[in-house]
Amino acid sequence: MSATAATRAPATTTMTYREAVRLALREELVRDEDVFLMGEEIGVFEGSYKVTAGLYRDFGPVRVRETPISEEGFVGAGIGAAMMGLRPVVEIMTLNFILVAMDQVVNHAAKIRYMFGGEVGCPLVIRTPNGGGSQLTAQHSQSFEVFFAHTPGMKVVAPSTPADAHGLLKAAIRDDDPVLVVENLQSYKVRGEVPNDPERVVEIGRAAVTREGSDITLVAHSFAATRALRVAERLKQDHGVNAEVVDLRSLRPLDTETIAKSIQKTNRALCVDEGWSTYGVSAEIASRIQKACFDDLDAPIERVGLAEVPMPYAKQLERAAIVNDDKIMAAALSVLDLGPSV
Amino acid sequence: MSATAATRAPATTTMTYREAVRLALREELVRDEDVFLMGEEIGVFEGSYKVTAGLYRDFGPVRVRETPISEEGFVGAGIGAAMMGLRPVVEIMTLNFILVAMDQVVNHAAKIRYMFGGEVGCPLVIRTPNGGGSQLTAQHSQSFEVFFAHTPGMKVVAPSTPADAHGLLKAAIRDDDPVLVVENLQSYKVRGEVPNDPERVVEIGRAAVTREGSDITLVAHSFAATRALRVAERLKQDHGVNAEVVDLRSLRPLDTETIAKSIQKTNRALCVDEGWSTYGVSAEIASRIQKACFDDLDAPIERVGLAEVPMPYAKQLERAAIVNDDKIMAAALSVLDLGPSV
Amino acid sequence: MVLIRVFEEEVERQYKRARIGGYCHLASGQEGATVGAVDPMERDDLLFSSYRTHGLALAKGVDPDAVMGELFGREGGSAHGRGGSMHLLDVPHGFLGGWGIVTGQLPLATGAALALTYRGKRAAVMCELGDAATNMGAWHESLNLAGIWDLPVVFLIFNNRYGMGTTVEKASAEPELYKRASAFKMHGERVDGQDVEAVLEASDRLLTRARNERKPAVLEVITYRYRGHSVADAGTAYRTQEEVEEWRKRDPILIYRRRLMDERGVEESQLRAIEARVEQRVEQSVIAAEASPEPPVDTLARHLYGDPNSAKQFSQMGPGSPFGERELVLGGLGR
Amino acid sequence: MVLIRVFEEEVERQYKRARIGGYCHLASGQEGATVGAVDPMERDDLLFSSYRTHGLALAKGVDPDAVMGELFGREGGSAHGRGGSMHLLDVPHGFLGGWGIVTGQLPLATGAALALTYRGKRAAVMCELGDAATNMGAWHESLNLAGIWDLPVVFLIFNNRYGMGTTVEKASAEPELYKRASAFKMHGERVDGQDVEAVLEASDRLLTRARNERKPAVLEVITYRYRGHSVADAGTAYRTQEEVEEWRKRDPILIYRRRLMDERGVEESQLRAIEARVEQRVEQSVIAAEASPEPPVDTLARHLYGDPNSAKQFSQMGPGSPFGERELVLGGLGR
Ligand SMILES: Cc1ncc(C[n+]2csc(CCOP(=O)(O)OP(=O)(O)O)c2C)c(N)n1
Ligand SMILES: Cc1ncc(C[n+]2csc(CCOP(=O)(O)OP(=O)(O)O)c2C)c(N)n1
Ligand SMILES: [Mg+2]
Ligand SMILES: [Mg+2]
Repeated sequence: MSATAATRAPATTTMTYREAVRLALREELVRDEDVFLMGEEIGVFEGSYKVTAGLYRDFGPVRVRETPISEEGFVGAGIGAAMMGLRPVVEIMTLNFILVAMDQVVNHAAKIRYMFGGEVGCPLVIRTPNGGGSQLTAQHSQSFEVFFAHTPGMKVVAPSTPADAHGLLKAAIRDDDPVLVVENLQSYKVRGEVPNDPERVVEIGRAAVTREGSDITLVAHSFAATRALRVAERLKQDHGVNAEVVDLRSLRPLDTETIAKSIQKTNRALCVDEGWSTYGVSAEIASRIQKACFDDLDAPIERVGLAEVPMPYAKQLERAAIVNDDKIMAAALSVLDLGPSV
Repeated sequence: MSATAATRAPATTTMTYREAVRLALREELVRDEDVFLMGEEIGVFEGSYKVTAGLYRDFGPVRVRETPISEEGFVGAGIGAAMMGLRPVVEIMTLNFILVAMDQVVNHAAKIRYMFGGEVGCPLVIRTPNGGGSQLTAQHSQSFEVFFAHTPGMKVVAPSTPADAHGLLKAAIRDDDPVLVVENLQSYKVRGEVPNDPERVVEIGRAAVTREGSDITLVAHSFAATRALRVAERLKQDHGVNAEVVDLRSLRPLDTETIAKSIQKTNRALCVDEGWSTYGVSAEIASRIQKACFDDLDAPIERVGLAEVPMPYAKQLERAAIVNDDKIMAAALSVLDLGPSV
Repeated sequence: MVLIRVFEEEVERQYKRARIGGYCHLASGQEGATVGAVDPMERDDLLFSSYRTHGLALAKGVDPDAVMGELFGREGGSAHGRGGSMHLLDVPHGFLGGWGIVTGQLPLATGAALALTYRGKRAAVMCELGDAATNMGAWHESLNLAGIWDLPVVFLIFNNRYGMGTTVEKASAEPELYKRASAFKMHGERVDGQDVEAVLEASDRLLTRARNERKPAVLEVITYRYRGHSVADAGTAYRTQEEVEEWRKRDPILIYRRRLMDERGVEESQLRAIEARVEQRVEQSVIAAEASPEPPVDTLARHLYGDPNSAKQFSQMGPGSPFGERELVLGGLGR
Repeated sequence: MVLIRVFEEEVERQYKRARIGGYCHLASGQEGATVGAVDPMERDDLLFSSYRTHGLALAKGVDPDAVMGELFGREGGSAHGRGGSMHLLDVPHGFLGGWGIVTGQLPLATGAALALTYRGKRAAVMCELGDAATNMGAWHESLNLAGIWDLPVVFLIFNNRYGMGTTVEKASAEPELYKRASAFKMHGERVDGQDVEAVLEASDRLLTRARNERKPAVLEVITYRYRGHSVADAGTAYRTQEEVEEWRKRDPILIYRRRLMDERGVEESQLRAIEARVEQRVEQSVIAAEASPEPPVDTLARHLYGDPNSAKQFSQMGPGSPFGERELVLGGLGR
């Protein structure tokens, strides 16, 4: 009976991105005594975006440590604890606030192991949501994860699906190096299937081809990868175009091999980024593609991102600034020589 | 007599980059009562790198304000003073230390005018040297000016010659927006001609073709532009190659027009950067070139930069990490199909 | 006080009707602290605040139409619809903004005070912050600079007992926050924020001292917010309903109203009249906001840079620029 | 103390001979503060320091060969030649580094103390910083966290009167730095750093208190550096020769030497013997450093990442990578 019941148990569970992150945290807290959470309002308040709901109740104030507003202090404390062999998972309420802790991340976490010749490590995880689109304005809508992707010594992942949010966060927690896990405010609501396997991790440094296609490759990460999939469907319906979508998942390391393979097949590329394009993630992608696929490209690599302004408040201005599906669509058509290049 | 003497007066003066910066500061302090300097050790100590030598003596503690070690505090104070219409010129001892003030620069200085609908501005200048090469190790050898070039609302310049250091700093001080002026520890020793004209400024947003050539374009900024010129001469002597050198001078705005014109002529491009290449300045340059010059390129755009590690201490390791002339030479030859691509 | 109370009640209604979006932090319960602190400010005095900014802006004399207009995201707003609830600003009235990064406004306020002394002006800066903001490094650096440079700035702590859901006792090793001024040999004191006149007396004294003697100070005002941290927070997870009720009994408007009637012989009718005018004024601000135009989409890049040469400086950035940028921004800078 | 003095004299000689490069901060004059503070530390206690780190490392028991080796940039160095003078480290001896960003080590030390309590260890952390470092925000945040979380950490201020060329009075609104602990309801005290035994007594007491009662504290040690801020600074622009001479009269080694001979009946010959051994030890460290191999250039990427999967994680990053990166780094991670 129980055996058959077991075999009948579903292989996956449908849940939101938010729930997937929460599940990963819960599983790792159970698995490893050295794992603990730190951050503002992650306890009684259950997280500003409710990601840690229930964890404080179940694991208590030592494993789920509430902090004052002192990002520089508690990110640094996480680094110090990690040097001692613990595995702190620090939540920064939103990416915007990590700027006050920038020195601890870039000048300390990222440098420690190398600077001391490998004599000490820093198995730290910082998880934080980026993104805009809810009229949160200039100081609360940014996606500058590129700052950390630029920094040797860091690893940076940015999942777009619940399954990857779950598997990559677990991989990050088990990794012996500092990993920034970039979540996204819009992605928290995204639903998807997550395998029922607390031992499953998603390998860091591997992009995913989330849609097969032959005519153009859309390269994106975080919530932009979700948008890219939607636009790919529209391209099929409205224009009979078969777009392939590469979800980067990891920014450092960057899986250029998977990107290049795709473009060698499609010969056209569009990089989509929720953040600013100029000196942004898509700049690196485009410059690697042009080198790796120089003879394969039928058209220049195009990039589309957030308008190069601080995020404005007024709804229609914000809508004009962010990377919406229409903009991605138009950019894709221009790469395909099916539309004007703006 | 005096008239003839006047006519006989030289049009330029030879000086070091360091002296050119000092002269620009002195001239602007004289020109505008609202200009004042702030920073650590810029007074009695005359600057950690002696850039402000003599200014404290001549202008006193109000115009040349010594600060405690509180970058976040005094950079923010500079922003607040700039909002009131003053023109603070804040020195950060080296770029590495700006990380503790990152929030004030990225979330405040860069956002203020737009976020408040143009009702208030921020005519602030932050000047600071970047770069490595003197065994200063991981926390003191960085060149991440790309962080600021990525940020809308900022302007970023990075002169390589005494004349540009003088003219661009003066333009920055007179500009109504926040400008980061990136100097360089190696450049301070560089000598050159500076026009004897306190009214001369160098326009922000204009790259300079510092050497005409027909076979390949070397694109660089800051001290890398000086290296590029040296390598261009070697390319001529050792290989008969005529290299053109484009000194960016300004990273935001970025003068893509001048870069593109050059490559439409040479059909080959190498981007040189003292900083890390990955997600760095050269990524943006390369991705714009591939789009603007898609049909002009005879070879993939190559990039050469600092090895993707924190700066090591041991002399020979550091030498292996930094962008030296030999590396630039080898990279150029590979772009010219005259050498192996590594 | 009544204007602020009524205004914010209207703001909450409009938020529910989705005419206002984004983060929105209400301060009902803190009107005594707000009015008491700001009332003694002279026109040349400068006020900086956190994101909980509606009441402070109104108290400093910002036109309710401009505040409501900003919340509606209209050109008539104090930031022409670019800033929203957290980023009100009115330079002519000496209101130097609404800021969203906790403690981010402190270094700025310190710099503004430096500018006043640089120009030899006899004026002071008041900088509001929350209790939890005193745990940030920028607090320490700003007060130290104000101390060594003798700057005319009053750091005004609105201690409403919580930073989101975290109590002062949990977050601050020294919960008597005004005592933290001692780390800078700076004067600090604490006052009851529900008694508007008590706050007014202290604020007036410290502002005068700042103007005349160029001495910074810390003024901690004990108060309470009835609503959640923002409209998104019910405000129930971390405190009891009883606690909220207890504080409502010490409502600053109630207390002052009683005092006016019992001790100052003010007639109920007079107060009613004021309230009626206030309600009218608030209604009018909604009408004005509705009447104000939305910022045209083609002005997206406007206000990014202010230097007259900016358009020229960026004019050669076009080639190879990412999709949509050239028209949107490079073009926009010209306007 | 003598070992540190002699060792640093040798370091300066080797620096002049260009066998040592980069920034190099000497601490002669501070030996009493250093030895007095570190001597009471137990092996499980952890020491963090700023960039002025040679003496502290030696006092915590780091092998002089490993220190000199690091300064020479050799594989035998405590950081295998990657860190240099500012970045010494020895985990087995509980020396958690030499750090270059002013006050950057404070949050780390706080986190190490948190780890000790998390693991229920009966040990304490000592974190050295300079007088000028108390003006940084990280100081405030670290002490506040140590205070609310009851962490076993002693913040050790080496007040040598100057931050580069800036006096304490000019930089700190409260120049009696130990008093700044009051902003966190934390114990703070000041001691004469030229009297090694006075420092030792205070340090022992506060470390014991930290271990047994989980109570953080601030220990300010008044001392002086004879040399410039670093070997690049003559140290003359901001202070008089007389001042330096005055302090030399209170040299910690001199004072202790006299006390041993006058009060403890120690023979001059005994001290001479010690000094002779010390000089031998220092000479030997130079010989050891010279004998140690230089890090091979092809190990440039070694130690960048520590996770065993790192090479695999980066293995697909090759295509299109910038000139020289593939071999140099992607390859190097394998090693
Ligand atoms: C640096 C930073 N960290 C976190 C936040 C998110 N946040 C906004 S308000 C707030 C609580 C502030 O509480 P307090 O200072 O007491 O002010 P109050 O909201 O009570 O008026 C937090 C954590 C932020 N805006 N900035
Ligand atoms: C954030 C930061 N700003 C500036 C510097 C440059 N700097 C290095 S040491 C120093 C002075 C520190 O003085 P103090 O804290 O008294 O320590 P001491 O050198 O006297 O031992 C400065 C300004 C730095 N390393 N980090
Ligand atoms: Mg509060
Ligand atoms: Mg000192």
